[in-house]
Amino acid sequence: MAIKPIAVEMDAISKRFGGVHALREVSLSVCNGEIHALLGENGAGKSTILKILRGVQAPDSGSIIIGGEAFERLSPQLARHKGIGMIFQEMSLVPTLSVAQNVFLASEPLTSAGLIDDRAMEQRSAAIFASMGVSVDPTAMVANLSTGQQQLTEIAKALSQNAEVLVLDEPTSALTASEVDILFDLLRRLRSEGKAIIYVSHRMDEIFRIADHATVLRDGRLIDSRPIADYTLATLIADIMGKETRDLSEFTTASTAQDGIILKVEHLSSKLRRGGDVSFSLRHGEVLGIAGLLGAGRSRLARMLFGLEPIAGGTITLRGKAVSIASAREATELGLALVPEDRRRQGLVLAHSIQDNIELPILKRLGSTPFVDRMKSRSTTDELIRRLAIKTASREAPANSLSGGNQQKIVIGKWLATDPDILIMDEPTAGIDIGSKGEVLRLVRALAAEGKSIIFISSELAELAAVSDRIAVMSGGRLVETIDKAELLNTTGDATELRAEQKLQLIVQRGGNNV
Amino acid sequence: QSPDEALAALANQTLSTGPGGESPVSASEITLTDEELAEIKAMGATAAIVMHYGGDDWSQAQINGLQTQFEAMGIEVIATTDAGFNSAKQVSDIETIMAQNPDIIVSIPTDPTATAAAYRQAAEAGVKLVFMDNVPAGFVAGTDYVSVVSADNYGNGVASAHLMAKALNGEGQIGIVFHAADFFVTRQRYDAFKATIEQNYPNIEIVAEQGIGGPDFTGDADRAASAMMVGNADIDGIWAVWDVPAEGVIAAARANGRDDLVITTIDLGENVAIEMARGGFIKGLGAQRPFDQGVTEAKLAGFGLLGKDAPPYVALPALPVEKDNLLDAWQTVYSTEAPATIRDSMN
Amino acid sequence: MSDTVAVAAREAPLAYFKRTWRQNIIYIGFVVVFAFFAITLYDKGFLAPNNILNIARQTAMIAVMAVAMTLVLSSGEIDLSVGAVAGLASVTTAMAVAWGGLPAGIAAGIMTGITVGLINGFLSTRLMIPTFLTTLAMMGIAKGTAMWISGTAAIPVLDRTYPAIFGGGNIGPIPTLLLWMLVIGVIGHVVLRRTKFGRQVLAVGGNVVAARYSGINTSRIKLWVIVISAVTASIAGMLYAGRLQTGRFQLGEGDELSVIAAVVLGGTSLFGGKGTVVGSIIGALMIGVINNGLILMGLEYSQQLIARGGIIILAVALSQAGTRPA
Amino acid sequence: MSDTVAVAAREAPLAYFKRTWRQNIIYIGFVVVFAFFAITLYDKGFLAPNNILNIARQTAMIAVMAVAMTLVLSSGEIDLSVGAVAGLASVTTAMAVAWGGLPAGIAAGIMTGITVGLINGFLSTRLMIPTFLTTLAMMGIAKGTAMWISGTAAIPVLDRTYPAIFGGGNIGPIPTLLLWMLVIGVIGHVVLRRTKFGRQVLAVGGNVVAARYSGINTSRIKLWVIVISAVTASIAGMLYAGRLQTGRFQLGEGDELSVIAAVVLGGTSLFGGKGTVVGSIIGALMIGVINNGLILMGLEYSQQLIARGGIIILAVALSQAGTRPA
Ligand SMILES: Nc1ncnc2c1ncn2[C@@H]1O[C@H](COP(=O)(O)OP(=O)(O)OP(=O)(O)O)[C@@H](O)[C@H]1O
Ligand SMILES: Nc1ncnc2c1ncn2[C@@H]1O[C@H](COP(=O)(O)OP(=O)(O)OP(=O)(O)O)[C@@H](O)[C@H]1O
Ligand SMILES: [Mg+2]
Ligand SMILES: [Mg+2]
Repeated sequence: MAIKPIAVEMDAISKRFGGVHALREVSLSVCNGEIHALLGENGAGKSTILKILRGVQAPDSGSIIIGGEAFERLSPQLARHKGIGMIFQEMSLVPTLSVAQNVFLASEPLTSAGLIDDRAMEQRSAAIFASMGVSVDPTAMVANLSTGQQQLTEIAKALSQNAEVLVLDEPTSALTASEVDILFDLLRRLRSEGKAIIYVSHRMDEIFRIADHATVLRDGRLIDSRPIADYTLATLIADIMGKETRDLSEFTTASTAQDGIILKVEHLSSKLRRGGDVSFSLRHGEVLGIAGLLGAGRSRLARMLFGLEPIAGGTITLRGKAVSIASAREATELGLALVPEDRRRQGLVLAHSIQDNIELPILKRLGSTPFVDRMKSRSTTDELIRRLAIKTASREAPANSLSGGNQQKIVIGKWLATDPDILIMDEPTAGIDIGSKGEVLRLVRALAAEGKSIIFISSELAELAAVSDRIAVMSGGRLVETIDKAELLNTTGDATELRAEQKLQLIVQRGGNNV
Repeated sequence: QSPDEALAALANQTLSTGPGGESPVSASEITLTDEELAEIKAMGATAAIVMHYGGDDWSQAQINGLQTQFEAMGIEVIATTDAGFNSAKQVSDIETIMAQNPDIIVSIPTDPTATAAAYRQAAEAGVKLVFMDNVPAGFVAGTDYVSVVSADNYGNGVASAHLMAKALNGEGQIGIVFHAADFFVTRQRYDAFKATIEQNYPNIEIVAEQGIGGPDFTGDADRAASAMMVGNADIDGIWAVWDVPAEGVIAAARANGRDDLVITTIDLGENVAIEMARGGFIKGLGAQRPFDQGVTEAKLAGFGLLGKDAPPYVALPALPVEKDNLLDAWQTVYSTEAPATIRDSMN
Repeated sequence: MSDTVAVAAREAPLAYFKRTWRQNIIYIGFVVVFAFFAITLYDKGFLAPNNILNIARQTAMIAVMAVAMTLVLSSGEIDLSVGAVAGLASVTTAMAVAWGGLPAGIAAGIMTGITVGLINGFLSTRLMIPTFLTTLAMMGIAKGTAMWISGTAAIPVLDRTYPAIFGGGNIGPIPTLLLWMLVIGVIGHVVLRRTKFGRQVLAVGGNVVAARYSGINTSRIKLWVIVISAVTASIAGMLYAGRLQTGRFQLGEGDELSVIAAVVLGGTSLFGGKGTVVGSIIGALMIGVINNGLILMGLEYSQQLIARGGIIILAVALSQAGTRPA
Repeated sequence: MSDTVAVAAREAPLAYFKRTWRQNIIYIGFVVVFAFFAITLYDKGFLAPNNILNIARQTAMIAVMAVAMTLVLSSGEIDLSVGAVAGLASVTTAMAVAWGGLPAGIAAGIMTGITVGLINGFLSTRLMIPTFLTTLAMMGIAKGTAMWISGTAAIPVLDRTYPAIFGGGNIGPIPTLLLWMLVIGVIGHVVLRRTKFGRQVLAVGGNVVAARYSGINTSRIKLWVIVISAVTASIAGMLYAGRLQTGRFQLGEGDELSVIAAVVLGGTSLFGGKGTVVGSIIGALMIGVINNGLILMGLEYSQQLIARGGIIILAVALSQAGTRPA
């Protein structure tokens, strides 16, 4: 294809955080009219270099060339002025403002009187969401949005600025296939308009669907940068991980489900959302996957089971006894654990160290005295850091100094440490790299093998299909259908995950439609 | 002239002069005949008490005196306010009270200038004003207000000075803890004490002075006095501008193990009285007669109601108090017997 | 903080009603308190036009400062120096009037605010000292300066026009203080709700990182907010000076608490990101009404204190329930 | 807030030093201030053992309350009623001593704290009223009650042992006040740093939602913290009563600001999640040293106010830079 003009070029960028070399002489150049994938394991330096491009962090050395103009560093204002728009990995919305107000933050439409025109703002953001084919209430306060809705808001925000260079740092980690499709259509359109797009994701299938070019970082070093066509899934993963790693497609599992039913849920519905109706039963050693469109009520179900959302009706029977779970504390005492969906809001005390975060749910077990058994806590922490390959120098590092994926690993580790009978995981693999993802899924299966039961909520159907014994499909707060893994695999002759995945997709969509 | 003679002289003379330089009339001359009383009772008048600050025994005794006498005169007290030394609040209080248009306001201005306008309004609305100790700027006795009753703060300052000198046998080093705000009453005491020491007692040297701002006057005085004792190892006495700070000075003396320190002050609070009774740090103090003062003010308000012309400036002489006359003094000041706490401490 | 607000997106109408009802109950609370006094104190002249105007007069300075404080809290900062600054401004303006008449007085008052504001702002945005500490220190510095230059004495304002403009006089039946309160209130409301600046203030207070990422110059915004607060405080000081025809260091002493109370009472979050100027003014008026009513009731000062606390809690118990951050 | 804390995982020793140096500079700041006075006031007896003990005595109550306030702020709450509660406790304890001797006195003092604490806690955790408002209202209620039951008079403490235990006497050369300060300080430090309760307090303050999701009973934790604060305040009140051999409603008036100042000065965040008891005590001592030094210098009251503000800013300018929750 013809040589496209270069939109931005980053040359030999280095960045250190204290002792951590986040970036070592990394160069990156992105052309107009191309979708450029930036790949790498957790903590590779992706977000850092992109933040530098967006001007919110300053490089220690190196230069940034935009439209032939070279800069030592950019400021957020300058970068914006130069037409760089970005969706940050960590939700960067103002929770106390409305969706519309966030979409147009710092570029509000004004009335003739020079005052902010909130109505115009709401109409225009409504229009944007309509053009994206998603439903988000522009007047809703962001603090009240689900993670997915927040991500859609971020996307709308970035689009509203119609940037020349659009940076998307893991925009889909909380989105389901259908929103991803919508997003991809938008991106293709922008590409055809000659915009330059930088795209970060740990979902390999997405990369091959959308990207033209791929640049791979590892440990803050530039590993390689080539057209996507030069890569196969295997070689790409090898580049990212620095070693041969099996990807999900080889991830076959035999069901470890036993007969004994540990949890039975009947006609469960939430006080905060009418018309819910969830019934299912969970057996020892079973992994129950939960699929659904955005807003299907999956996280809500998780919260209800974990005593975080008031229940309007229905019964929960645990180990044969009917229970009412009024708080997370009661839930934990009953042997439940919830890896929540939103790591920053619900999962972590960001300013506190990894160890402090991991301690929280297990304080009771850290010694019988009122005092915290630091030794025990340390060993637990180190064990988890090792087991989940959390990239950090010390357990004392504050959680918010870690990369997004590594933060997510802390949340998982924090709840693994409680060693629950029933582990509820809400989008546990959001933002963690392909290697660690396999590790997590393997962990889940291992737990199941030990006879633990897992409820696995995920928007990424591939992993869902891979890890689950059964998959429940939710829609509009109701559990509409439960499919056996076996069905998914064996109905057609040769069973490949992709097929299973597609089938699942169809079912989910149908579930969505018959509301 | 020895301290004792000076003190004796004080007992039946008033050193303060009125705002317009009027020479004081003794409170004992303010009386109402039974007819007058009856006449006032018939009026069913209402009164409001507007204080500058309510947080000490003095104000309470003052208010008691007023309430007692007003009751005797069949006058209803419809409001009592406390400005906490804040002129803005006092102005608001006056305005608010005016909504009930009372016939009488008895008050002590936190600040003669700042509050003048508000009092002026009241005066023009026909309210009979009686003041304690001080009058608003530009007010004319007889036309703007009925009269002002002063506790002879100057005299008390003098008394406390002589008492200090007496306790020190006329020589030594002393410190002063004064009120770091331009408030008429406290300023007078300070001036009087200082002047008296400097003029009458050449061998007494004022080695330290420290102002205190409040609101925690006890704590401030404590810090100030402690520093004085540290800074001047052989300081013999400390004067505090009223009894609340004096308690801080006592605490400081105690803490610094200066059992020989002499403290004199003004106002006969219960704590300082106890301390004095015990033969503690407080060797003497100049007492005001807040109860009588209140009674007198109430009577003068009666004068106002009757249109009977009142002396512009009434004063109650200072009352020097030492351990010997403590119990009688208490009787005089509060017109009740001294509480057991004091009596028991006497021996 | 506000991340913790946890409310359903598609919530039931009932739930929605409950929520908003609670947010707005400060107004209801105000009405209730007012009605209560209006009835119990009917014969005591609570409703007398003049008393109503008194309440306005007595509340004006607090309300004026509350408007700016709303911005300050919305931006996630705090200003403890307002009371002392008002006192200082009352002194400087009074001295300047005595020296050079009206214009000098006004200039001096405003300059006081600008100077203090710039110092507070510089210390907080450049040296990164929490505003709690800068403004606390400034509280002492301002009070000390006021005492010092005035020799703790009251400075009379003899000029006739000054009081007429600032807080003294009336225009027709309406006290100028009331006008000041309304004008500044309206300006404040528009600034916070309808201007880019106001929006950025809320953004900074709501999530400073997101604000910076969105290209907002966060420290400039904070600097401005702090300066505005100090200038407004100095205006309040000038109003004190006009009302009392006196400048004195004690004027405004302790107001910072009443002001912040009014603002929080009005429904503004101490943690930033969320503020309502109208609420703040209602909050201030509510405190004013309570003070006024309790005095008219003829309660002793001690009883007034207790009752005020109780009433405030009662009013807020309803108003804040559910809406408070966690 | 915390999004902005940017600390390296594996950082160079230098960087580490720089960071901790800044966090700990309150200590350095304290040393500097102390040294400054030690030199300039050498001849004025600043270093005299007695003066040092005076500073300790005068700071003890603030320091004691600062210990509990550290917990309160760490949990993301605030308590404005401590000063008034101390005053109230000084009155109740003094009255009880007069009535039933030592045991009655102690019981009365502590009960005062527990009652106030439970009220504050209930209003804040059940009715969801922000502690800023509950404790502000309680400030008035406590003061009013103290004035009321004491008739605004001072209640003498004639009992001899009471002062000996509470704040009055010495044990050997050491004032009991100093012991109280140390004991409560050590307990507070251990509770916050080493116990599960302390960890939960910090978690609640750091991110209340995450804390709830982690199975912590957040409102129970807050209730406890609020009660502890009130009880500690009442102990401070008993110390006042012992030291002055008097119960009086003004005791402790205005202390809330000094206490919070000491805590923030010590490096505890007003926004929760981060607290250090030792820092708070140093902060309190620093304020005490400044007050004492400035008086010894013989400055006028007004100049003291100015100087204190200046010194505090100077000390913090270094200490807070970089570490503040922007
Ligand atoms: N504010 C910070 N303070 C200290 N270290 C940081 C900070 N931000 C990033 N780092 C470190 O820089 C490295 C790169 O982080 P970055 O967020 O760029 O990784 P990433 O490639 O985005 O990872 P992920 O895929 O998980 O998002 C990580 O080791 C991280 O710990
Ligand atoms: N702890 C909570 N309590 C009540 N509501 C919450 C809580 N957390 C989030 N919400 C709100 O509930 C609404 C639904 O969000 P949620 O993600 O639970 O929807 P969902 O239907 O479960 O979506 P999904 O099926 O994609 O998980 C959102 O507005 C969200 O902000
Ligand atoms: Mg990242
Ligand atoms: Mg979800």
